[in-house]
Parts: sequence; C-alpha cells; structure tokens
Amino acid sequence: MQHIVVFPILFPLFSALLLLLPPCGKSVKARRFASVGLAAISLIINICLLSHVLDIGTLTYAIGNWQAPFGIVLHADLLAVTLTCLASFLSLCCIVYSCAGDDAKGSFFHPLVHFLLMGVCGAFLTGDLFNLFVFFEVLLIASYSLLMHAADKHNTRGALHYVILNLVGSAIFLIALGTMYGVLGSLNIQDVAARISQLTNDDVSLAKIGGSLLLIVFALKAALLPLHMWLPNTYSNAMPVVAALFAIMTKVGVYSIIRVYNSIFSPGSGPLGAMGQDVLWFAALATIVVGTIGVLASKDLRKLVANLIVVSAGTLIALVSLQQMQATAAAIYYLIHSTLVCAALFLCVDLIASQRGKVADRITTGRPVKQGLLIGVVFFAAALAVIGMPPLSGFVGKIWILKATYQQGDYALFWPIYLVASLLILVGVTRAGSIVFWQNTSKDIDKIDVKPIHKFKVWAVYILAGVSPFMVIFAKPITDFCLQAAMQIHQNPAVTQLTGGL
Amino acid sequence: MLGSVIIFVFAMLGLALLLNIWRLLKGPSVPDRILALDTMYINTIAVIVLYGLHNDTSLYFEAALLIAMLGFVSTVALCKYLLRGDLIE
Amino acid sequence: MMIYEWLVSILLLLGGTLILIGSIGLVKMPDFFMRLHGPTKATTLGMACLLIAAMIYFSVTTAGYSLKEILISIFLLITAPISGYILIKSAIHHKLAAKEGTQGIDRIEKD
Amino acid sequence: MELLYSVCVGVLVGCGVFLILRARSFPIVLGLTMLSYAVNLFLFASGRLTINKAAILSGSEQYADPLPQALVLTAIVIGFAMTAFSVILAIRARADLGNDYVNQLAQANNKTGVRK
Amino acid sequence: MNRYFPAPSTSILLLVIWLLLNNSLSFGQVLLGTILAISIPIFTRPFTEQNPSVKRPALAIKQLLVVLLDIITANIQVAILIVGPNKRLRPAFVKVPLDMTDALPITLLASTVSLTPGTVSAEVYPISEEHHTSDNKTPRYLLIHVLDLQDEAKLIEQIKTRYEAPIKEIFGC
Amino acid sequence: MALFWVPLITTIGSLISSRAAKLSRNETAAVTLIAPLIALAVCLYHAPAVFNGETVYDHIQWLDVLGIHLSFRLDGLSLLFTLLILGIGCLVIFYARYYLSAKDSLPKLYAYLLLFMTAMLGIVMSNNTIQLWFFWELTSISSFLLISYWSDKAEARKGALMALSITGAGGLALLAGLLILGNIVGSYQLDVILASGDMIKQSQWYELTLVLILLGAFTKSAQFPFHFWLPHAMAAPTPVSAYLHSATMVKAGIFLLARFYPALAGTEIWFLIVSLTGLTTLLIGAYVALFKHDLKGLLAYSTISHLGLITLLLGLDTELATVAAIFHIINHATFKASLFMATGIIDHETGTRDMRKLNGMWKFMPFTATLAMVSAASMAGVPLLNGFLSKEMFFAETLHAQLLGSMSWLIPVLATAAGAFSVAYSARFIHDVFFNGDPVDLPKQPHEAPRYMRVPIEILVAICILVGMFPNLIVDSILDVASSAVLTGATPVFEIALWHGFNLPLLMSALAVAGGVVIYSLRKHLFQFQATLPALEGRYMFEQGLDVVLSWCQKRISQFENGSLQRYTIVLIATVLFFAGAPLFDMQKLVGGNQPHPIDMFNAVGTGLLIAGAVATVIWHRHRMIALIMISIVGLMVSVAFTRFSAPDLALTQLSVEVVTVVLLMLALFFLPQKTPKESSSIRVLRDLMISTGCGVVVGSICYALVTRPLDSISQFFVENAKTGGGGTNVVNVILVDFRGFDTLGEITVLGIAALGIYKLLNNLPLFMPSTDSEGRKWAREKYPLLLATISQTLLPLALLVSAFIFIRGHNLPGGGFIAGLVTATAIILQYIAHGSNWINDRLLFNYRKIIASGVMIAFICGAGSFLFDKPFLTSWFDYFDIPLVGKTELASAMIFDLGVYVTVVGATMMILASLGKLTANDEAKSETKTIGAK
Ligand code: NA
Ligand code: NA
Repeated sequence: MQHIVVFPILFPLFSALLLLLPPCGKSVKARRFASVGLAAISLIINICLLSHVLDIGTLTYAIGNWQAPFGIVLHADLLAVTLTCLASFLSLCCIVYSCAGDDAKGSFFHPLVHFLLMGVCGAFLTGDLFNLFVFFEVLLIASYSLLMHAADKHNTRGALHYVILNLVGSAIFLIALGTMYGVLGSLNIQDVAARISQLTNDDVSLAKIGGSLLLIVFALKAALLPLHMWLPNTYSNAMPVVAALFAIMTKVGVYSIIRVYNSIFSPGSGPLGAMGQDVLWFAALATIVVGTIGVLASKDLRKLVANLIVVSAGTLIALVSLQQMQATAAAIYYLIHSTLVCAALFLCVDLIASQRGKVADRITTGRPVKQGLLIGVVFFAAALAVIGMPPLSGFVGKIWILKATYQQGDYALFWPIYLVASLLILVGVTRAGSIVFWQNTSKDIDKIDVKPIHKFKVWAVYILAGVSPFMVIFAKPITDFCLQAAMQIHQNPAVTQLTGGL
Repeated sequence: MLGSVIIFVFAMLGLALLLNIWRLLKGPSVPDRILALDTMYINTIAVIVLYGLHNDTSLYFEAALLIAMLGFVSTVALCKYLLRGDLIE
Repeated sequence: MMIYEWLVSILLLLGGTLILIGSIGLVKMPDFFMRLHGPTKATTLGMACLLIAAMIYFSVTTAGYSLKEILISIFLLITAPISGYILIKSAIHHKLAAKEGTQGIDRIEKD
Repeated sequence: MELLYSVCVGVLVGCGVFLILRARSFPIVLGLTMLSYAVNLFLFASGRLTINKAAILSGSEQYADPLPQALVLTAIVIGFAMTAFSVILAIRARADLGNDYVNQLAQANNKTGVRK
Repeated sequence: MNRYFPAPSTSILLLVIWLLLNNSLSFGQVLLGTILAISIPIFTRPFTEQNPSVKRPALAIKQLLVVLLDIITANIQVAILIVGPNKRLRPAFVKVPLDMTDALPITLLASTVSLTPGTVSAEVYPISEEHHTSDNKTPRYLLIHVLDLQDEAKLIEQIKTRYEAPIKEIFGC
Repeated sequence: MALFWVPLITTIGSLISSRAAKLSRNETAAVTLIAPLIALAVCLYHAPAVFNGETVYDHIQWLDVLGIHLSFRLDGLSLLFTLLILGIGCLVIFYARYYLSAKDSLPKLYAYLLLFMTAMLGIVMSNNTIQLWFFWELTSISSFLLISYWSDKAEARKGALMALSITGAGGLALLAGLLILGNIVGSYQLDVILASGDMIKQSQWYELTLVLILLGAFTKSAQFPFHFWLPHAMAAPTPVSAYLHSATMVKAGIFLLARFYPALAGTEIWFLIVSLTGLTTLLIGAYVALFKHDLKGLLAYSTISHLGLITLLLGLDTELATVAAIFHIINHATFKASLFMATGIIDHETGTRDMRKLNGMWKFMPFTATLAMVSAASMAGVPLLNGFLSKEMFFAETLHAQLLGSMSWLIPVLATAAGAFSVAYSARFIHDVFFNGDPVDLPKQPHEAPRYMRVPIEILVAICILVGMFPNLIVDSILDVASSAVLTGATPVFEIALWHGFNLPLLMSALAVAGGVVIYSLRKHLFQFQATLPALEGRYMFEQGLDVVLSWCQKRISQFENGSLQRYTIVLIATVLFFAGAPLFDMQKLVGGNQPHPIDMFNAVGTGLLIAGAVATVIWHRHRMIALIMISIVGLMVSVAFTRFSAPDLALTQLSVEVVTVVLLMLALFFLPQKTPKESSSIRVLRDLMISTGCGVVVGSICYALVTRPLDSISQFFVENAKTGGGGTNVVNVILVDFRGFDTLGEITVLGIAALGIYKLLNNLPLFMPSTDSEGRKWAREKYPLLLATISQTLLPLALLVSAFIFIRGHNLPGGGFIAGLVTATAIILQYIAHGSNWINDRLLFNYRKIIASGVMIAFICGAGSFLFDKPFLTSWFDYFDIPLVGKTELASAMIFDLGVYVTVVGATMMILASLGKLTANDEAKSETKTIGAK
C-alpha cells in the first residue's frame, strides 16, 4: 500500500505507453475505450491515495529507496493529493469529452493527455526541486503537443509564443536550480528549507537570487503579471478541450509557489523568510486588474474564459503571498473551484461555438444556439460560479477570500480591487452571455441545421459544472478539509523540529 | 621532458586552433568555413588526446572518438545542405 | 629518460608540427581548393602521429597494451578523403574561384 | 580560471538573450540553443570546477561533484527534446503562416470563427 | 554468407575492433564481441549494397602498406609545399579516366588519391542523379585537384598503375 | 414545520413549475400556486407566536470556518414581508396565467417567479447576514432572468443587464459591509448583530460599514442616483413588474434598512444620508413620473418616488416615522401591485401603454377603469383609502424633522410639493387613460379583460379600501409587531385614524391635492418646458459608460498584449534581470573564499574560441547558414570545457546532442528563409544589446560568485554509495540510472513526447520547398554523392559497434544508454544523408511510435519490478555472478533501465527524422512548384 504514493505519476505514464502500443495504437474505438478506462482507474487511484492520506497523514516515499535528501522523495500531503485528484478528474472529463470526435482530429491525443497528467501529478507530488523541473518539462512538452492538436494557423502562432517563452522559462529554472544548489548544496525541498535558514552574509543574497528566479519561473507558469501575456492568446487559440485541460496548468505554477514559498521561504526560515511577499502581492493584484480588463475586452468567449483564468491566477497568488493559513485554505478551495469551472466554461464555449456556425464563439449577433437550453443552463451555472454569485461554489470562495484578506489586514487594497473586478466580470460575462444566447439574427431555431451535441460532450460538461453545486452542498466537509490541508502546509518544518511536531 | 614537450605541442595546437578560427571568421565562402570547422574538429581531437596524455588518463578517449565520428557527420551534413538543401530528401 | 619518452616526444612534436602546418595551409593558401590539401593530408597524418604517441605512452605506463587509439586514426583515414571530396563538391557547386592560372578548370562539369 | 569560465557563461547568456529577442524563429532557436549551452555550463559550475578528478571511482580521494553533472545530463537531453520541438514548430509556423515572423501582425487579428 | 552470417569479413573486423576498444582479450569480451560481430551485420545487411568482394586479400594488405608509405611521403611533400612560397605552385584540375565502374573500388581509389601526394579527389564523372547502380557500365572519370602539377600525363599514369591497377586486381574486376 | 421549509418549498415549487411544460395553463398555474400556499401556511402557523412578540428561530450549524450558518428567523418584520411576498406572489401567479400569451412559456415564468420568491423569502427570514447576502444576490440573478424573460427584445436584455449590474454592484458593497459588520461584532448572526448596536456605532469602522450597507440598500430600492435601472426593468412582462416593483425586489432594499435599523440607525450620519437620499428620490421620482407617456414608465417613477418616501421616513429620527414607513410599505405594495396589474390589462387589451394613444378607456373597460381609479386615488393619497393614511402620517412626521437644523422647515414643504406631483401623475393616470377623448391608432380593438384576470386586482383594491376605512382592525397588530421588530421592542404608541382633526398634516394633504390638480391642469405647459430641458437619462450614461469602458479595455489590451513575442520575452527577461541583479548589489564581495585555479593557455584558447564562436553567431545571425557553423564552434567548445573540468559523460552527451541538433537546424533551415531581413531599428538593437549585456553580466557574476566559494553539498553520499549501493563506478551514471533514476525516466518521457509531438506537427503538412538556395543557385544534380554513399555503408556497423561499446561500459566508465542511443542515431542520420529517406524507409521497417513506447516501457517495467519485492519504485538490484569461463560478471537492473533509455533515444531521434523525411520524400513533384502552405 505504501507504493500508492507513486501511482498517480506512474499510472498515467503506463496508460500513455499502453495507448501507444498495440492493440490500442490501432483502432480509434479501442483507444477511446482504453483511455477512458485508464483515466478512470487513475482517478480511483488518486481517490484511494487521498483517503489514505486522510487516514494516516502526510506520506513520503523515497524513490529507489534512497532517502532524502539524497534521493528523490515524493511528498504526498493533503494539498498535493487533492490536486492530483483534481487533475485526474479533469483529465477524465476532458477525455470523455474528446471521445466525441475531437481526439481523432490529430495524432496521439489520448497518450498525450495521459502524459500531461503524469507531468502534472509529478509536479504536485515531488519533494525535489530538480525533479520538479523534470516534471514541469514533461507537462510542458505534452502541452506543447496538445496545443497543436488539430491546429490551424492561429494556434501555431500562439503555440510558438508559448513554447518559446516556456523554453526561456526552463532556462531560468535551471539557473535558479544551479544557484540554489551552488549555495545550499542540496535539492530536496525540505533540506533546502533547513539549510537556507543557516546561511550567512553574501550567501543569503545568492540564495535570494535563486529563490527569486524560482518564483519568477512559477509566476510565469501561473500567469502572474507581467508574465501572463502569453496566456490569453494561447489558451483561446487552443482547441477548447485542450484549453479546458490546461486549466490545471496555471495551477501547477500556483501550487509550486505554495509549496516552495511556504517551505523554503516560510516566515521562520531566517533572513529569507517571506521573501518578495510585497512583490507577489502587488503583482497578483495587478494581475486581477489586467485579467478583468481582458475579460471586458474579449471579443470572443474563449478569450474571455482565458482571461478569467488570469483573474483566478491573480486571486490565488494574492492569497498565497499572504503566507497565512486561512488565506491558503481559501486559496485551496478557490483553486479547486476555479479550475473546474473554467474548464467547464471552455468546454461550454466549444458547444456554443459548434452551434453558431460561422460566428462561432464571437461575442456578437449571430445564429441562435440551437440546443440553447441544454447549453444555456450549464453556461449560466458556470458563469454564476465563476463570478462568485450564489448559489454556486464561487460565493463560498469569494466570502472566504474576503474574510481571509480581512483578517490579514490586507483588505484596504485588495477588497476594492477584488470587488470591483468581481462586478466588472459580472457585467462582462453577463453581457457576453446575453449577446451570445439571446441576440440572434434569426428566430427560427427549428430551421437551423446543426448536428446535435454528442452525449459524451454533454456528460463531460455537466459533470464538470456539477462539481460547483457539489462544492456548496458539501461545503462544510470541504472547507474543513481545505483548512486541514492548509494546516499541513503551514507546519513550519523548523518549528516542527524544535517542538517535536505540532 | 615529456611534460614540457606536451606543453609545447599544446602551444602548437593552440596556434593551429587560432588559425582555424581565423579562417572560420574570415571565410570568405561558406565551404571555406566548413573546411575550417572540420579542421577545428580534428585539431580538437588532437588537443583532447594530448590532454589525456598530459593527465595520464584514457578517460577522454571516447570523447576524441566521438568528435571524430560526429565531426565527420557534421561536415557531411553542412556540405549536403549546400549542395541539395534538403539533407534527407 | 626512457626510450619510450623519446619516441613519444618525437611523435608528439612531429604530430603537432604537421597539424600546425595543416592549419597554416588553411590560412595561407590562395584559393579554397589549395587550402583543402593541408587539412586533408597534413592534419590527418599529424593526428596519426599523436595517436601513435598516445598508444605507445599508455601501453608503457599502464598494464597491457593500449591499442584503441589506432581506431581514431583508422577512422580519420577513412573519413578525411570523403570530407575533402564533399567539400570540393560543394565548392564546385558554389563556383568558388580557383587561383588564377589553375589548369583544367574547364574539366569541371556542371553539376 | 574561474573568472574565464564565468565570462564564458556571461557571454553565452548575453549572446543567447540577444538572439532570443529577434523577431524571426530561426535566430530565436539559435538563441535558445546558445542559452541552453550557457545554462548547462552554469548548472555544471554549481558543483564547482575541478580539474582531472572525473567522478569515476578509482581509489582516489577527491572527485568532481557528480550530482550537477547528472543534472546537466538530464538538462541536456531535455533541452535537446525542446530544441527539436521548437525547430519543427518553426517549420510548421512557416508552413502555416507563410513566413517565419514570430509576432502577430496587425492583419492577423481578423480572426474568422471557422474551425476545422 | 547466409542470412545469419551475412558478412564474415565485416564480422571479423568488428570483433577485432571490439577487442581493441576494450583493450582486452578476456573470454568474456571475446564472447561479447562475437555476439556483437555477428548480430550487427545481420541488422545492417539491408543497408549494405552488393559490392564486389575482395578476391586477393594478400595483395590488399600489400597495397595498404604501399598507400601508408605514400601517405607519409605525401604529407611531407605537401607540408613542404604549404610552408614554401605559394606563388610557385601550379594548381590544376585533372581528369583521370577509370577502368572500374563499381562503387567500392572507385571509392577506395578516390580515397587513396586524396591521401597521397598533392592530389584530392573532387568528383566522379558522370554524375548520376539517383542512387548509383553497379550495372551502369558507362566509362567513368575521376576529377582530381592537384596542388602542384608537374606533368599531367605522368600523374595520370602514376595513379592508374600505382593505385588503380592493384585495386582492380584485388576486387577482380 | 420548521422555517427553513419556507424557502425550500418555493425552491421545490420552482423546479416543479419548470418541468410543467406538458400541463395545461390552468394546471400549471394551480401546480405553481401550491408551493407559495404551503409556505404561506407555514408562516401563518408561526404567526400567533410572532404576534405574541416572540421571534421564531430555526438554526442549522453549517460552515464554522466561515461563520456561515443556515439560520432563519421570523419576527414581526419578517412576517409582514413574508405575507406580502407570498400574498402578492399568489395573486401575481394567478394574474400571469391570464396575462401571458400562448406563445410564451408559462412554466419558465413561473419557475423564475418562484425562484425569485425564494430569494425574497430568504432575505426577509435570514438570521445570518451572509445567508441574507446569499439570497440578496439570488434576487439579483432571478430578477435578471425575469426582466430578460422576452430575451429576444433588445430592451429586455439591456434592462436586465442594467438591473443586474447596478444591484450586483450594490450586492458586492453590501457583502463588504456585512463582512466588516460581522467582524466588528464577531458574528454573522443577525440577533447578535442587532443586539450590538452600540458597539457597532462606536466602532471606527461604523461609517464605512454604514455606507457600504446603504449602497446595497439604495441600489436595490432604486434610490437616487441609482434609480435609473428601475424604469428599464419594465421591459419585463407586467406581472413581473407588478411583483418586483410593488412588494418584493425594490422593497428588499427597504427591508434591509429596516432590518439593520437597530444596529445602524440612530446616528447623525444615518439620518443625514438616508433622509436626504429619500427626499431627493421622492422629489425626482414624483416629478419625472408626470412626464412619462408610458403607463409603466409612470408607475416606475412613481415607485421610485414612493420608495424615496419610505426611505425618508426611515431616515427621520422618530419612532413614529418608522411606523409610518412600515405602514406605507404595505400600502404601496397593495395599490402599486393593483395598478401594475391594471396597466397589464390595458396593455393586454389595447396593445399599447402609450398615454398619448390611450384615451377614453372608460367606455371599453369600466370595471378595470374603476379598479384602477381606486388604486390611483390611493396612490394620490385620497382619503378613505390606505394611501391617505400613511401619507398623512408621513406629512406629520416631516414636521418633526430636525435634521436640517434651522432649515428643517424645507422638509415638509418639499414633501408637500412631492405630494402635489404625486397627485398630478395619479390624476394623469386616471384622466389621460380613461377619459380625455377617444383613443388614437390603437393596435387592437379594446374591450374588458377576462373576468378572472381582474380578480387579483379586485382583492388588492378591496384591501386598499378596507385598510383605508378600518385601519385599526386590519393592520394594527401586524404593524405593531413589525415596528417593534424594527425598533427592538420599544413599541411606540401610535394611532391610525381617518380623522385627527384639523391640523397641519391635513392642510398639507389638502395643499397637495390642490397643487396636484393645478399642476395637472397646467401639464401642457409643463410638458413643453420639460421638452426644452436636456434629457439626462441614467440609462444612456450607463450604456455609454459601458461602451467607453469596453473600448478602453480593448484598446489597453491590444496595446498591452499586442501579440509581439519580443515584448513578452523582454518583459520576462527584464523581470529576471531585475530580481536576479538586485541582490548582487547587496553582496559585500562577489568573490568567495576559494583559491581560484590559475589561468593556463588551454583555458585561454578555449575561452577565446568559445567567445569568438558566440559573438560570431550573433554577428552573422541574419546569414543563417554561417550562424549555424559558428554555433557549432560553441557546442564543440562547451564539450571541450566539460572534458577539461572532469565531466567526460557530459562531454560525450554534449557532443552527440550537438551534432543531432545541428542536423535538425539545417533541416529546418531548408524550409525556412535562408536569411533574416534587417528589421529592428537601431534603437531596438541598442536596447536589446543593453538587456542582453545586462543578463550576461548578471549571470556571469552569479556564476563567478558561486564557483569561488566553498560548497557543502550532499554529493559525497553519491561517491560513497555508487559502488556499494548502485553497483557502478561511474558515479554520474549511477546517479542517472539509480539515485535519480526518476529524473531520467521523466527525461526519456520528455524525449518520447517530443518525438510524438513532432510527428503530430509534421503530419500532412504542406511545405514550401525552395528550388534554389538563398543566392539563387539551383541545387546540385547529384542527390546521393557516390563516395559518401559507399563509405557511409561501411561506417554503419562500425558506429553501431561503438555505440554498443559506449552503452555497455556506461555503468562503470563514461558512456551510457543516452550517448549510445545518440551515436546510433547519428549513424542512421548519416545513412539518411547519404541515401535519402526513401531508401532508408525501405530498409528500416520499424514503427517508431512502438519503439519509443517500448523504450520507456522497458525503463518503467525495470523500475516497477521492485514492487514485486515490496521495494519502492526504481529500487535497483545488482549482483556479481561467477559465470564459467567468463568470470565474475555483474548483472544490474540499472542496465535494463539504461537499455530503455537507449531504445527511447534511438526511437525518438528516428521518429523525428522520419517525420521530416516524409515531408519531402512522398511527393517529389512538390519541390518543383513553390507551394506555400495553404490548407
Ligand atoms: Na526528405
Ligand atoms: Na391619453
């Protein structure tokens, strides 16, 4: 049973390889069947791991039986495992969605999704900085390929930007790792955290450089201003099912910041405690502002949703930068919620686009959406959730966020920005929705000839969006859970050592 | 004495490399530069062999062997590009 | 000083000189075709000298014979002419000017 | 010698960055390649520079730090994969867009909603 | 010579090289070398076109020594030419008519020419656009570049007798 | 039944109604009525307790983390509102059944209505402020749905968006206010908050909280200057308007003021803000209403005005004013609902609501006319009707107002003026519609409404009259408990009577009526005067504002995210430069304590070559072929550097990667332009030069700082355990395949994915194939140079042998699977170059996809094998065996892992080449014609 920690990484790898080999490699049907099945198993594995972690607390797993800090150690705490669950759930939904036909529009869709899942889960679970780099690359290369799935020329440009920026990002990551290792002589996050508090003199500055570079890399992935500029175009040009899957990717950046920031730069870690807090905080606020402007400026729905992801990234990082338990707990809740809702929105936008002919998802007068009710309900629900209106999960997140920032005393700037942004997003999304669904050229819906939406797509979207009410109905256990996860994050290892654990 | 001979030969090889890079930078034609690069590869092999001798280790033998192999492939590829554009038509 | 050291030293010096001369040719010769001769020949032999020197050295200083250096020599002997050939081909393709007074330019066929 | 090494790293970074800031895909790929050379050298140097102490066990006392070497190896391979991908993506972009200009042109904004 | 042992000469060569690489004659290395020496040619067989085989190995070894000797003299000659004044050099392109049509002997001859005094093989005429086929019997020429041409006829004669003839004999063509 | 059933039942009712598409209209209406009737029954069941002065609670502990609980209360105020909401709700449901035409969906309207009802009930019954906010926002959403019911009408969409935006904004302010309030008190429970009025008012956050909460209330109840959304919400079906603007939506704001009265009221600032806002709204609404030609427009502004009146009352510092406010809430709900319904009938029967067309309706619909006239009279404040009573109380209270100091006399004067206008517009409603000559161009021939459509109006009018005549009998008790809820127990002594004797309020009423008649008779002149005033419409300001904001955003975004990769890169790099550079200045000394190695010739030459190569690459970057040659020098020198600094494995890897990369770059170059045009301005080049120099300096400095200081690293462990724990003497290789094998597994996965991705990129790609090189030379005729083809065949077995050699020794000496794989790949690349891809593909009959997958699979299985022994993933195994003749031989699982690496590398490289080869090999004809990629 101890080995289950590594399964969230290994099983997707195994799945991807199986999907490349006969008999799955050959027929589309077999591949779809296998892919959905394997993704479901992946989800089950993750859920088992989650319950295991809930039972017995944080698990560490030494790959190759080489103990930390020498070998690579996986670190499965509640947050990490929650996120792997989230990732595999999202993948499953996207895979089901793609089985309606999107997967056959290019090669290797299913293996790539599983590879991506492997990378994402690896990044969530690993407790080693360099290993984190490796998994970043796994998920990046898979994402590059997925980005070009069924690509037309707009995708190509977006992908080119994304790839080049991320390659530069990878180079920065390596420089950061080199600096960290060069000063601290270790790569294990816990060990680095322990060593960093003992630095003196100029070594502190060097470690600070390494840490800043790390944070920059994570901020790039998390789409923090001013490093967010790649995101709107890239996501809006990707195939929607891919974009939906990518909703988890900015979260990898956010997660890495949570992980690194609260261990290596936790308030208790000597001269570099809470390093760069102000920068992160203001950048996050600016990200919310710019994302909101982006939402209002969007001329098509996909771009709008992409900008919503920017806003959510800003919100998350603002919370994370506080380095405070309530804020982190709120961030965890909001992270789960926003990932799934944004993904649902991307898929929903795809459904809308598929029914509006040439206008597709542009926010302008056009053909009515034939299956308006079917799509409209889920769009409305997802929009409500993303805006943070009751009765869906967004409102719990919103209240928690406001409350957490209030308790920190950081509301003077955050509240106005956040609330005004909420309002503007409300206006933007409502306006877009009412134009797309209601402002139509022809009224005769029956005459429009579009293919009815494939049932797989409907299932996927409804399941994704269905999580939002679920998160309200079960808000009590979920909020308690988030708090527990945040508590694990904020257990300062240095303090733990001194007091013999909390 | 062997030690100082090695140093002296190092100097000769260093000079040779500098001559190579001079040709490389000056050109004037692309084949000239490729020729200079190819020569540079071979001279580098010489340097590495000599370095192994200097340090009394044969750990670098494979590096020399690989430079020989890969330098050849590289030269061929560059020339093929000049000739046909498509390397693997 | 051991005799092998003498041998090695001489071979090293010879090799170094040849390699240097090859590179001098590369710089000094007036046209591409003439520049080619230095690297393809002098450098190849120079390398052979160096490698034989290394062979001798390692065979003496370590237990057993060390003959693998000869492989590099063989490899260079095989590939150097081909490199030269393909280089000239591309030079001809690029219609590089030969030194004035080169005989038989007209024998080059259009490729 | 450490100084020379660092100068090399600095020059490579500088040249790489300059190339990355060009507007065409090919120089950018060259720049990325150069930057990855620089980064590999940098990462390697984080284990400090040692001469003639290769990490092959042979009874000697001191060895070069093998860990950064292993890291650089991984980084080289990953860099290779990434460079290969970006090179091919550049080809693809040329085919799709008709040029190798990386920036979005003003006209290219008129996106049509047609999707295949 | 069959499916499982397609090229014995290559295999032997590979085994020798393997042992050279490992600097060892231990049984283990011989065994491993043999396995590789047998298995690699099986894999590469499709990549090897049918070439005339060596008919006279002894002559081949003699020729090899001749060429090695020539290489040494050639190099010294060329070194002198390089170091000496350039102006006196009389470069030239010379076309040598060949009596052979197969690819391997021509390649060997061209390589020999390139490695020996003052000459570099430049081209084999006529040029074929696609893959070379050995059943093509059109007469061939070797274009060579000479660093310092004294006497063209003598040079052609020398190449044909000293290098081409033995190679023809070795391959029996 | 517990209180929470009330909103729950209406929610269920909403769901049921939405599924009622198959029922007839009567059945639908009947089914819909069930839920509110049950809810009403529940409320009435609890009513006796409330009338006894108790407050009924229902509490479910929910989110302790956030302090949000499901908590309901029913006190006098709540009861009053629930009765209004449910009572008028039932009437509206009944009325809508007749109002809505056959083509409109009744279930949809009912579902939305009940949803809205739920939200309203939730607001008035909440005992938790966050829960209150929850329902508050729900009213915004459900009213959005109701207003946009006829979504194909632009008016409806715009009106709905505006209503949602304004009330949404208020909602957010309210949330902020409630959160702060909760923080002051330490609880979100209303009873706690209401009991902590003093603490709140003394808090430093009081003003902020108050303003935020008032913003919520004012936007919802359409107080000036947020009133403009309300008239446009009239785009909704009339039953909806009747419901939203009489008893519910707008009253939510009033409710909020009343609800928080104990907690927030009683201070100067409260009275000032609330009363002035109310007064302004009262005046503006009353004035504008007169000029609206649309019947619903008139009613809308009248509603605004009456809401202002109630607000003003709540802002007056007397207890009786509060009682009056509550009384007027009831009265306004009744007469306004009936007026809306009557308007609906008129609209329904004539097809228009324009008073310039509607004339003389008395003749066509006398019953409706009578009902409407009674209601309108009540609105005007005519005695014997309920409107009169509360208005007179209002007049009386304005006389006590002190808040303007010596100018307080203005308040009764202005109130009377507003009363006059209200009489005037009521008069217009009656006279202009039912009398005033004959109708003009009516779309329909008018006639009396269906019998049952009038029933709800009749009920409401009856209430108006009954309350007006017997106020004590009917409303005394509810008014009493509601007021005591607002005033927290202190029940004021009040007396509602028709006749208080001749007093000032009566005079004011009389003045108002007289003034109203005068104003109405002068209406022609007033209309003309009004026409000369500039139209200052909140709606246009809102819409233009929205347009301005949107276009501003678009402009900013297109400036900011302008699609320029260079900008994105430069931002990233500048960020790095700043954050990596700044700490360098904090350092006292860059150089650390280690003794530096001396510079020797070897290094000097190497450095020179490397720098020359790098700089030359930059200089020639526009001549791409030369740049490629130059960058090869750099690659070569980097591997020499690795050799020099004791990293033979790295040198080998770098070399082999270098060659494959150069080959790939050349392949790319063939399909790309050969040269880069000069594009950048010199300023830009200068800028880039500065940034790149900065980067170089910073990274170089960091590097120098690192290499000159001592390092205490974990690496000794690897050296010590490589042989004993990993079974190899090449520590680097042991780290790769054992200590950090997980990295390597990830790394080959990356390589495999890259190859798959490249295949994906190139699949069926039409390519531009130049037929000449950059200088216009045609390509050489000979595709496969003879000598090269021959030699490459010879070299292949040799290269494979070398790669086997490198592979096998890797564990103990420099080498390993990756390098071996690349050597093999390079050998095959040479074959590709020498023979072309068709020739190779005929001979190399592998499916690279499978090879890659098998390679990674081998490594994976090797790692997973340790599960069999219940060891962690990738736990290595090795042992020494004495094999006869061979001797002591080591067998290690790491070798299998390395084999996986080898296979993956070969497969991936080959797949890349094969994909590229496919581009040109398939279709030779393409190379003749220039085909620029056009799908
Ligand atoms: Na091809
Ligand atoms: Na009229």
